[in-house]
Amino acid sequence: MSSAASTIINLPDQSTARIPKVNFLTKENGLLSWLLTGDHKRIATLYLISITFFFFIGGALAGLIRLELLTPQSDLMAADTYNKVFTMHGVIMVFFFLVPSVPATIGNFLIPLMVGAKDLALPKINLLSWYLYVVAGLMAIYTMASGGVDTGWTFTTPLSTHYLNTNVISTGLAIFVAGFSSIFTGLNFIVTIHKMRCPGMTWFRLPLFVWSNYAASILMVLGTPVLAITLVLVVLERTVHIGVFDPANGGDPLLFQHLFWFYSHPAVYIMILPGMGVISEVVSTFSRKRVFGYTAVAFSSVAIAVFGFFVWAHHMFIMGISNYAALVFSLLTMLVAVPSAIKIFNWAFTLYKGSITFETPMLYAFGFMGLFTIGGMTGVFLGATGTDIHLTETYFIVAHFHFVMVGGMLMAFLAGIHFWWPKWTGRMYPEKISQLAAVVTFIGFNLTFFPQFILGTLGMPRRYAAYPPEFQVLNVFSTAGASILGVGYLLPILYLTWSLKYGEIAGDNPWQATGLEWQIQSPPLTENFATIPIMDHEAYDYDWLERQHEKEVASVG
Amino acid sequence: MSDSTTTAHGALAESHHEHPPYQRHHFESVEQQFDTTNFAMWLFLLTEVMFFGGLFTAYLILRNWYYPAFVAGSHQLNIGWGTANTAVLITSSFTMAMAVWNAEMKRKGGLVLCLVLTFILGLGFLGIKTIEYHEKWEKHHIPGIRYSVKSFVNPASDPDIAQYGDKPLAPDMAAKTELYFFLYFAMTGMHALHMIIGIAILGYMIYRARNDAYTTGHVTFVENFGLYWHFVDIIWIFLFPLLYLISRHQ
Amino acid sequence: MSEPNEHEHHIVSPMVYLTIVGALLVGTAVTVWASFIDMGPWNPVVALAIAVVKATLVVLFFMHVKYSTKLTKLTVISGIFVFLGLISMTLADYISRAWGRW
Amino acid sequence: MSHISPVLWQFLVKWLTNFSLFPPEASKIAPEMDALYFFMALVSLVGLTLVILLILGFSLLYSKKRHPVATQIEGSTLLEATWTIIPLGLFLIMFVWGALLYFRIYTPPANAMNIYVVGKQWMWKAEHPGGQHEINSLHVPTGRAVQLTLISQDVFHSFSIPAFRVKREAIPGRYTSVWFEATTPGTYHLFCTQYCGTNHSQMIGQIVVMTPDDFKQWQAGSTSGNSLAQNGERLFASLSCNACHNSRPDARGPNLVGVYGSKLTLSTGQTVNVDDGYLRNAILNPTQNITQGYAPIMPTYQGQISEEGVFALVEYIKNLQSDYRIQQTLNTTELLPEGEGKAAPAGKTTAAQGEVKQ
Repeated sequence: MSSAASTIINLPDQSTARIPKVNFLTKENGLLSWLLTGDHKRIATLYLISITFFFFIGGALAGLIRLELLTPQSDLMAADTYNKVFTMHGVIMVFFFLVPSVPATIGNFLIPLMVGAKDLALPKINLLSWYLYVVAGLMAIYTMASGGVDTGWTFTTPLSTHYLNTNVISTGLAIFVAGFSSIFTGLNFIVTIHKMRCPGMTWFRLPLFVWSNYAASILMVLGTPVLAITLVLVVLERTVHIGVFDPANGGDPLLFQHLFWFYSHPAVYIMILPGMGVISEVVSTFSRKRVFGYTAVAFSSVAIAVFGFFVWAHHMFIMGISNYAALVFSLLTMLVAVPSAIKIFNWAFTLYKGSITFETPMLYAFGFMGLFTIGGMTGVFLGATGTDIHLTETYFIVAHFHFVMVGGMLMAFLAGIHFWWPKWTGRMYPEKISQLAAVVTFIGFNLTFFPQFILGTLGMPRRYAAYPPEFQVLNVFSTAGASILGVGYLLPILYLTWSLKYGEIAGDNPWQATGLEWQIQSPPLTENFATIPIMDHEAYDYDWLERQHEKEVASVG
Repeated sequence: MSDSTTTAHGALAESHHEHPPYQRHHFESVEQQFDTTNFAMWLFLLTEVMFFGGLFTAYLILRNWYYPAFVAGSHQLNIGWGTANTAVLITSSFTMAMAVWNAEMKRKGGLVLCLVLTFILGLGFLGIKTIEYHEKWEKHHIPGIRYSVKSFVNPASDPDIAQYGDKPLAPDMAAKTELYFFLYFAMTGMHALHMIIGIAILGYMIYRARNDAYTTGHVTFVENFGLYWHFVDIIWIFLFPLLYLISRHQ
Repeated sequence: MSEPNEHEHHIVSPMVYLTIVGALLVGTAVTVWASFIDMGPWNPVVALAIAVVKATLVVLFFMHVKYSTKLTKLTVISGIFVFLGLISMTLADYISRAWGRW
Repeated sequence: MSHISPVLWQFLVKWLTNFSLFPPEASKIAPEMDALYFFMALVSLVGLTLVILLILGFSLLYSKKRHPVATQIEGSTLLEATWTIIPLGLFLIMFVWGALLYFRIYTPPANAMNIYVVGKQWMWKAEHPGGQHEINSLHVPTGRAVQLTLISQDVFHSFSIPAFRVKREAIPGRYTSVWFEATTPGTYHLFCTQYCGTNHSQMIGQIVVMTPDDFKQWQAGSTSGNSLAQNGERLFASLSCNACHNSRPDARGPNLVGVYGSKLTLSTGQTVNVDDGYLRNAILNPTQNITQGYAPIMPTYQGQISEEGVFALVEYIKNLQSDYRIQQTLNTTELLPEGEGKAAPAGKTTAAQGEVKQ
């Protein structure tokens, strides 16, 4: 093969290869076998379908936002419609896409495989968590269908409690339910990682994907309930017209901010940490090298989780928290930025003296590293108290978190989906077009969101349906970029669906990766491993993989 | 492996020779199953701690701001009922602990007895709570729905608090008692909700225990439910002094 | 400290439970009694201290943490840590606001 | 700027501003904010370039074609330490620098001119001490420190002037403040940046920076005749505050002369600094703010005075240097008929002066 030098893809002979007859997809048939399944891989599939659905709803809303902002006047839709659109975009993308995206789909699929277990520790709870997600999603759709909500995804009191008459209660309850879905997922992961590891699987032999999901799960389990109670208090306050957040009756709206951000800041790490895990796996596999500084990367995840709890008030620097508190929270914010920098450099140095190939997941991973660097550094702009004053609540912050969430998390999600697609479905996606999609996404993304940094610096406030005309040029760039980005996201859904039937047979280990999940058939058996594996080597041990191959060749010969 | 023709069940049977019927297939051993669910229960309790954490934070801040209103509001609570309820709940925790012990010792009769006692004590707690809530309704102390500051601006009109000799609160401070009662109902209400859920599960457990479900060595469910029940007890241990016992002297 | 074996299930004797429930009831009585004594700013401190002791007894004995694995202990401690983090860091903002400007 | 050559700085900022890529610098703090901003931008750029160079360089050097077999490397403590300590050091510099800036922006100098601003859905109302009243615009002179005391009468708003690089939330129930010193005359954007409901994007206005002379002229041309303190005085009299707060020996309330800026011991034993925020609290939530030695008899004025009225009272109390004025109000109260007092909250009569922007 001429391309052998530039790729590590190693597929079985297509003329003889078959998808294994017995696998988790085919074991049982019928809708009921899916709806009542306890199999983590099937639940992950259910999750994948449902979050994709919500991603495209959220994406459509994003498209509407960008269209409206094409012109300075609010001409495509009225201001209140625009407010509802960006609120629903935020709610859906944050709670129904980003939070469950990597953990509930890829994490759900992989964590038992990676730790060498037959399933997550609590399969029924896992299924329950999907049902909670669906119920919450239906409530969110009901909210949209019955008039929407226009609080912004941050539910600032007293606006949300006393000044709006849209569907705040149903949205609040939807997020409450979605929160429990996420708690149960996180709880399941922690328990599985602690208690279900196969013999020989010590903590420092775990793939880094497991570490980062572990860290994110801690945040889910301990952070989400605070959001839940906060939303309960908001709903109560709306119902009985008195509550602890209402300044007119002696309550304190800043208390709402404290409680809300106590979850919603760690939520950012819930979203990004699992993505970082994906990047570790991908970068290692496509450079044929152990992740540089494994321990440092593992501990940086945990450090992010621990520090991540105590930085929330940096969302409130200009709201009148005490100067002293601002100082402490700003300092802690600077500290939490360091582990992210550590990770970036470790990934970069994983490439050093590797043997690098550039398949689609790796392209997405490169995109992640560049965009996340920008997103992370601009986070420091906002974490420093002084510059925060000028930049917060403008498009700068919008650009910042889209760089982290879309440029970071979504890139990682796509990297992960492409990377594990052959394991999941047993088939390869078309490589060339997917590489094209990765590049299109990268270009579209930068064109969409980079101008927003400049807009923010100029002072354009976020959540404006209409804006002063001098900001139009940059907004046009942004909208143009958004349309390219839209194409970049539509392509994968097309060719991935296509590949379900027509893709090449992937075989067990098309990437020559070392993880336990790659040593079994694709798609895996319902119980994952015919016999529980015994882990006798480090994670990312490519020499071990080499020896395995030699053994196989020897035994066949 | 990809050419494996063994059915899933075949592979399964190979790895588990024999195991008790309550062991779920993906666990290697009963011990692992017990450890796992036990740990999961603890994690769930952590989320509960944080859930109440938000309420406690709100409570502490407002109590510091509106201390006189919180004192006056607290005096409205019946300390007798409150203490009785604390005793009831602690006793129920004890009977629950004994239930776990009975399950471990495989004594079916003792287990059912203890569970029934716990069930009754839990209902007793809720009964007392209902009496207290009803009292609040009668006295117009339901925030937002049925509220009057009469007892606070004119304490002489309220014989229940005569013993404390409260001075009248100024109207602006008296209005803040509504926040106290909001927190009172939010916190005790949330606690009561946990009790109701617990009692429902207890009912199910009594039914199962009578069918020998927990006295054959499989104590996990009883044990984990015990953790939940004790946790609810702990919340009350904090709610009681925080809500009932603010400055009872004077 | 001797670490109990992970798979050895410790069974607490009913006498221990009985002692604990006695202590808890006494604690309840003490806390009610203490609330009627004027101790100035110490009243809430005493009330909370008693509550903490009671809660600790429940956690250690009724919930078997004293006989549990390190993992369970660590779980309890981390929960308390984050709980206190939420409360103390929020309160820190409120308290330091009164210190005025820099 | 002292950090880099002023010529270069001017060139950079002017150039960027001309291309609408950077907001104009119209306040004293703006160049300092920008210095930190560009420092951060520079660090980010260096960092990003480094990451890109590493990725590109390694990709070229160690692609599978050139380097078919990977060399396994465990890691390097030295390198880990390097990329822990250097970012940490840089972040700490940014933290300290940022904090210094933060404290400057949020700590108004003592001699600042105080303008009161009320945010409501969806407009900004400004009250000048001279009695000038504006809606959705703010006139300020150059070369003079201006402090804004902000409050919202409904939801969270945020008062943002990008050209000055300052922003502060106006929140209900509490005063916040921010200050700036304008340097360049002109008209600049005023935005509400905290999402506040349907017409959030219409809650905009303009900041008109004038030379001191022009500003004096504007002041003279826009005043309603009464200063804010005078409005406060009328309100003080009409609400009968003077019935208790006077200097008579049998007065039931504390004397307010010179109380502003003093340290006060409350009946709870707490000591508080009497500032604008305290005065507002004492008017609206008197029971929590009883001066030691006085009975808690003051009624609350919550719901009876508008935020502008409270501003007028605060301004009046601030300026009380002798009790002569209070004595005067006692006389006027006796002359006023009962009902009239209520109808004269400050600001109501002067609304016409505000320059309403569409």
